[in-house]
Amino acid sequence: MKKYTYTVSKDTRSGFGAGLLEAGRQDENVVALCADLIGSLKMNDFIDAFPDRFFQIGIAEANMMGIAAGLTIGGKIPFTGTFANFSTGRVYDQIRQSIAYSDKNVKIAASHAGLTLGEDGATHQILEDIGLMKMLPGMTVINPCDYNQTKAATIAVAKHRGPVYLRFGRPVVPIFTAEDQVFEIGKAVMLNEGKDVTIIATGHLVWEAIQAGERLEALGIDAEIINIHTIKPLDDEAILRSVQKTRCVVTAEEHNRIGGLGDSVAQLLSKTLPAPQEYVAVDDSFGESGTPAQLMDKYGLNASAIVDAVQKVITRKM
Amino acid sequence: MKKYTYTVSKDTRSGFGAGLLEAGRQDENVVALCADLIGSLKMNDFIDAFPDRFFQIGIAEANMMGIAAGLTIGGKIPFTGTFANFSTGRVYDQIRQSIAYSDKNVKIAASHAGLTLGEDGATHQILEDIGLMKMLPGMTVINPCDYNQTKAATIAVAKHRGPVYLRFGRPVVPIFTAEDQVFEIGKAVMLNEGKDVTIIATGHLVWEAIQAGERLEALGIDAEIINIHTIKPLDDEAILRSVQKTRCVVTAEEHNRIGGLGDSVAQLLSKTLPAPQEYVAVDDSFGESGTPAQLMDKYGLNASAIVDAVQKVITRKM
Amino acid sequence: MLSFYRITRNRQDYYNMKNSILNNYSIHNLETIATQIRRDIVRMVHACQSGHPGGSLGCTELFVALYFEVMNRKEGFDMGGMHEDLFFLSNGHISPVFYSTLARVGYFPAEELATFRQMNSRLQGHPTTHEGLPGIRIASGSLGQGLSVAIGAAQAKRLHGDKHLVFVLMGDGELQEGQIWEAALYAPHNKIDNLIAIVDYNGAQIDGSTEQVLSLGNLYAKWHAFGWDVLEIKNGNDMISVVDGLREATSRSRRQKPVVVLLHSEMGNGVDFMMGTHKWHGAAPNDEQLAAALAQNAETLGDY
Amino acid sequence: MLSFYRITRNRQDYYNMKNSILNNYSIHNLETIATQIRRDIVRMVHACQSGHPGGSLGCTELFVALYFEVMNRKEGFDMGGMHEDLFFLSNGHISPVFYSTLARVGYFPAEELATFRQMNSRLQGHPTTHEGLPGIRIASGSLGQGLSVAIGAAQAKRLHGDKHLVFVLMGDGELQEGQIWEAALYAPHNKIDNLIAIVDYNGAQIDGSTEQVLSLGNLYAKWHAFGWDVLEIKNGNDMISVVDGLREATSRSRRQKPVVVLLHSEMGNGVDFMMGTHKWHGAAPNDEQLAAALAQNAETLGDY
Ligand SMILES: Cc1ncc(C[n+]2csc(CCOP(=O)(O)OP(=O)(O)O)c2C)c(N)n1
Ligand SMILES: Cc1ncc(C[n+]2csc(CCOP(=O)(O)OP(=O)(O)O)c2C)c(N)n1
Ligand SMILES: [Mg+2]
Ligand SMILES: [Mg+2]
Repeated sequence: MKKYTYTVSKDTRSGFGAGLLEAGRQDENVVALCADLIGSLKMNDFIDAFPDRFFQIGIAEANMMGIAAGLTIGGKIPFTGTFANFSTGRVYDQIRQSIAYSDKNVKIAASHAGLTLGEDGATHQILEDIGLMKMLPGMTVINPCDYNQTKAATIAVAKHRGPVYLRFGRPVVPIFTAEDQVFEIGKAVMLNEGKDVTIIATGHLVWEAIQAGERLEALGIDAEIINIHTIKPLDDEAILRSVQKTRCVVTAEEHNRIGGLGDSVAQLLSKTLPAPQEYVAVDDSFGESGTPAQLMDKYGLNASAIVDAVQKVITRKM
Repeated sequence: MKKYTYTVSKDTRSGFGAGLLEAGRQDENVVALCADLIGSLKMNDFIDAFPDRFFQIGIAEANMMGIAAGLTIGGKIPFTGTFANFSTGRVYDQIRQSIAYSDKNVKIAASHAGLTLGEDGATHQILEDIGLMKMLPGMTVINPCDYNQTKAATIAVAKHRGPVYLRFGRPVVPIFTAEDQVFEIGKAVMLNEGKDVTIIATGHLVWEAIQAGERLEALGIDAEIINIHTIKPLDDEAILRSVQKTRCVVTAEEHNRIGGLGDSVAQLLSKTLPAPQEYVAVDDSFGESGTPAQLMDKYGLNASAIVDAVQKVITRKM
Repeated sequence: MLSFYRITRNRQDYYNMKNSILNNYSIHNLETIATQIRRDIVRMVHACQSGHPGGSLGCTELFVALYFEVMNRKEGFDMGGMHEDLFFLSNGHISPVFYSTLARVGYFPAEELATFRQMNSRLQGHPTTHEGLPGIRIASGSLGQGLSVAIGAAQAKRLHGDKHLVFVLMGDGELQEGQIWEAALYAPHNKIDNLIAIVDYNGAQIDGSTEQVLSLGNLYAKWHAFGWDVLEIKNGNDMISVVDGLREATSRSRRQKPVVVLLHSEMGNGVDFMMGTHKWHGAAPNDEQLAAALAQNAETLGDY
Repeated sequence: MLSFYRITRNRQDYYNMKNSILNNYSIHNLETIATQIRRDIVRMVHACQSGHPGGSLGCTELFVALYFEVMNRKEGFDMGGMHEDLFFLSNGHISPVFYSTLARVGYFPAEELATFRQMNSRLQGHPTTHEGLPGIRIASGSLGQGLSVAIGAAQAKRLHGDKHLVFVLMGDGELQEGQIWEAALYAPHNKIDNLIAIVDYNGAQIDGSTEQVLSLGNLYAKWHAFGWDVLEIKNGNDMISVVDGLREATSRSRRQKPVVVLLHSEMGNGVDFMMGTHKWHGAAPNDEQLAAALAQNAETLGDY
C-alpha cells in the first residue's frame, strides 16, 4: 500500500475560498454571488480583493441562480455560494432551466455537503445533491477530497466552459494531495494499485478509503483505491480497467446510497461488466445532529465501514 | 406469451381524476390542491363534487407543498396537483423538509411526466422526477401504466399513510389492466412468465414491453415481463426471483437513464446478483417538442428499443 | 456594430415629433407589422394544434413596439449582447409572438415559423437556447425565472460599462411565483436602473381570471412598496400608448431605480372570439376559427 | 380536552384588568420566566458550542407571551392540534428559545435541554417531528416554508370548524425568500383570518444588517400592499408591549383578513455583549462569556 501522510488538516471549503481568490486573479470575468453565507463559503478573501465582482443576494437562492445565469450572458463566470442543500434541491428547477438547459457557464459552489456539517442536523445535511445534479444533462459534478484538491478543482472549474456543480464540506480533514496538483476534470486519480478489490471513493471518503487500504493490507487484502473526484462525467475507462482486474468493487461517498456515485458505478458495470458491488453510503435516511466524527461513525461512513464492505464483496466474487 | 388486448385508450391523468373523485367519496379527509392547472390534472370532477375540499393555489408550487403539509396536521389527506416538473424539481426542498422529513401524509400527484406531453418541449418534460423523489427517505414512488391502474393507484394511495409521489401522463394509451384491480403498493405485477430475459417496465413503457414481448416471441425469445408500478419501495423479491431464472434484465422507463428505475434495479443486482442489464431510457438529454409518438421513437422509448435491448442483453449473459 | 436597426428615428426624434404627421405615419407602420404578426401567431398555433395564442395576441403591440421601435439593437445576433438593448421573455409560453417578431425583424427567415413545435425545430414550444435560435438568450417556460435572469444580464452590462437597457416581460399570473418577489426585492436594493420590467397585465391565467384564481390585489401598490418606479400603460393594445409608455419607461431609467411597466392588455386581442376570456390561453383554433381570425388581420408583410 | 393551560386569565379578563396591579403582577411572572429561558438559551448553545443565541434571545418575550399567556393550548400534545391554538416556527434556527419554552411550559422535562444538538437527541439543531419531540408539528431550518405550512394548518382548522388560531414566526431576513410572498399573496385572497403571522423584525441576518445585505425597505407597506392587516410591536423585548400587541393581534383575527405583527426586537437582547450586532446570530459563547450572560439573567425556575 502506497503511503499517504499529512501534517495539516483543513476544511475543503477553505480550499474553495483560496481557489476562488486565485481564479479571480487569473480571470477578471470570474465573479461571485452569495446568499447570506459569506463566512460559511469562505468568500471573504475574494470579496476583499474584488469588491465590485461580488454580489450579495440575500436569502434568495432561486434569484441567485437566475442572476448567475444572466451574468453569463455578458460573459461573466459566476460562482454561486450557499450550502449544498440550498444549492441544489432548493433551486433544482432554476438550475435546470436557466442554467443546464440554457447551457450557461455557471459554477455552483456548494458547502456543507453531506453529513459532516454536524450539529445543524438533517435540514442542513443534504445527502442527495450528487444525485440531483448528475441527472441534469450537461452538468459536471465534482467532489474533491481535501483542501489542496478543492483549491485546484476550483481553479480548473473556472477555466472549464459549462455548468459545474462543485461540492465540498465543513469539517477539517487531512491534506494529503499535492499543493501543485493539476486538476483534470473527469479523470480519476489512482491512489493505490491493487488486485483484490477496487475501492472507488469521493470527497471526504477518500481519506477513509486510504485508511481502509492500510488496514486491509494488514489483513492481506490488496486494494486498488481510486479517488473519483468527478462523478459526472464518470471516468468509465479507469473504473472498468480496475474492475476487470479485481472483479469486485466498493464505492464510498458521503451521500444517500440511492442516486449517488454508487449508482453511477453500478449502472456502468451493469451495462458492461457486471460485478459484485457494496455501497458505503447513508442507507436511505436523513441525517441528524452530532459531531462530524460521531455521524460518520453512526451512519457507517468511515474506514471501518469500507473494510467491512470490502470483506463482504470479496466473498461475493464470481 | 400471454395475450393483452384493449378496446379503449385513455390518458393516465384521467385515471387519476377518476380515482381522486372516488377517493374523495370514500374519505371526507381527502382534499385537493392545484397550482393553476385544474384541467390538465383532471381535477374538475372532484371540484364539482367537493368544492369546499379544493384549494386553488395559483402559480405558486412551493406554497402549495407547504399548505399541503399544513393541512395534514389537521388530519387531511391532501393531493397536490401540477405538472411533474413543478411537482418535484421546482419544490424539492419544500417536499424534503415540510413533507418527507416531517413525515406528512401528502400525495404529490404529477401529470405530464416524461416526454409524452409532447409539444410543450423540454422545459415541461421532466425526465428526472423518479430519481428526485426516490432519493427522499420515506417517499413512495408510483408510476402506473394505464387508466385503470392509475385510478386504482390513486385510491390506494389515499388509503396509504405517508408521503407518496404519483406520476402519470398526458397521452392516450391502451387500457389493458382490469377495471376492478386491487392496487398493491410495492408489489410488482407479473405480466408474462418467461425464461430468457426479464423486462422490467414502468408507466407508459409497460404497454411497449408487452408489444416487445410479442415480437420477441416471434423471434423465439421467451421474455418475462414485469410491471413495476412502484419504484420505491422496490419489489426486490420479485425482481431477484425473475433474474435468478433469466440471468439478464432490460429496464424500460420514460425517464433519464440516470437516476430512475434502471438504477434502482442495477443497485439491487449489484448488491446481490450481478447480471447484464440494458437500459431503455432517455440517454441523459433533455427532451424537445414533437408529438408523443415521434418523441418515443426519436428517444428510443418504444417496443423496438426494448426488442433491441433484449437481443443485446441476451448475448451478454454470463 | 452599433448601427441601429429601426424604422424611423431615434429616441430624441420621437419626442420632438410627438403628435406629428410623421409620427402617425410611423405608428401606422408598426400597426401594419402587428396585424401580420397576429396572422403568424394564429397560423403557427393552428398548424401544430397546440401553443398559446391568447397571451401572444395580447402582447403583439408590445413586441412590435419593442423590437421595431424602442430597443436599440445591433444587427445580427451574438449571445453576449453587449452594446445593445436586450429582451428576455419570462412567460415563455407566449413564444408565438416572440418567434414571429424575431422572424419579422430579421433574426431568422419567416418560413421557419412553419416548424413551430415540430420535432427538430429551433422553434420549440417554449423558447430555448438549446437549438441555437438567434434572438433567444435563455430558456423559459417554467414560470418565474426571467426577472432574475434579466437582473443578472443588467448587472453584467454594468460591469462592462455598457449603457444599454435590459427589458423583460412577465405574465401577471406569473407574478404569483415567489422568485419574482425575490428579484423584486433585489433590484431596488442594488439600484439596478438599466432594467425595465414589463408585466402583461391581462388579468387572466389558465384556470380563470387572476382575480378568481389568486388575486394580485393592488399590483401598483405592491411594486411600489417593493421600491420600483411603476408606470402603467392603460391601453396595451393601442400602439401609440405602448410606444409612448415604453418611451416614458426608458426615459425613467438611470435614476437609481428599476422601472416596471404594468401593461394593461387584453388576452386574445385582435381576434374577436378570443377576447374577453381566458379560454384561449393555451388552445389552438380549428380551420374555421383560423379563417375567421385571419379575416380580422390583414396580410401586410406576406404570410410565410 | 378543552382545559386551558395558562397562568392567570382568559383574553377577556385581560382587557378588563388592563393596567391593574394584578396585571403588573402577572407581567412580572412572565418576565421571571423569560430570564430563565435566556439562561437556558445561552447554556444550551454553550454546551454544544453551536446554535443560534442571537435571534433566540431577541424572541424570548414573544415565546413567553405566546406560550404562557396568549395561546389557548390543550394539555398534552397531539400532532393534529385540533381545538387549540397552534404555533409554527419558520425560522427554525432559533430552536433554543423554542425548546426552552416548550420545556418550561411543560411539554417535556427541562433536563432534556442538556441534549441539544447532540447525537440521538430529540432536540435537533433545527426543530423536527422526526424524533417525536412534543410541541413540534413541522420540521424547519430551511427558511421560507413556515408561513405556507401555517396557512395549511389554518385551513384545516376551518374545514374542521375549529375556531382556534394559528401563529407562525418568521425571521426578517427570511422574508427575502420568495415562498413567503407566495404565501403572503394567498392568505388574503382566501380570507385566512385565523392566522397571525409574526416577523422577528430585528434588522439582522447572518452577513450583517438586513439593511446592508438586502434591505426590506418599507416592510409595513409591503405587507399592507399584499392585503394583510399589519400591526407593529415597537418594543418586542418589553413584556407588556408584547402581550398587548399579541392581544391586539388576536382581537383583529376573524375579520376576513390575515394579521401580521412586525415585532421590533433586538438580536441578543438580555445579554449586553450580544446586543447591537449580528455577530451572535449563530455563534456560541465561551465559558467566560457564558458566565457573564448568566450573571445578567437571574435563575428563577431552576436551571436544568
Ligand atoms: C412554474 C410553472 N408553473 C406552472 C406552469 C404552467 N403554466 C403555464 S402558463 C400558466 C399561466 C400563466 O399565467 P399568466 O402569466 O398570466 O400568462 P397568460 O395566461 O396571461 O398568458 C401556467 C400556470 C408553468 N409553465 N410554470
Ligand atoms: C433556505 C435557506 N437559506 C439559507 C439558510 C442559512 N441561514 C440560516 S439563518 C439565516 C439568516 C436568517 O436571518 P433572519 O431570518 O433575519 O434570522 P436572524 O438572523 O434574525 O435570527 C440564513 C441565511 C437557511 N437556513 N435556509
Ligand atoms: Mg395573464
Ligand atoms: Mg433577523
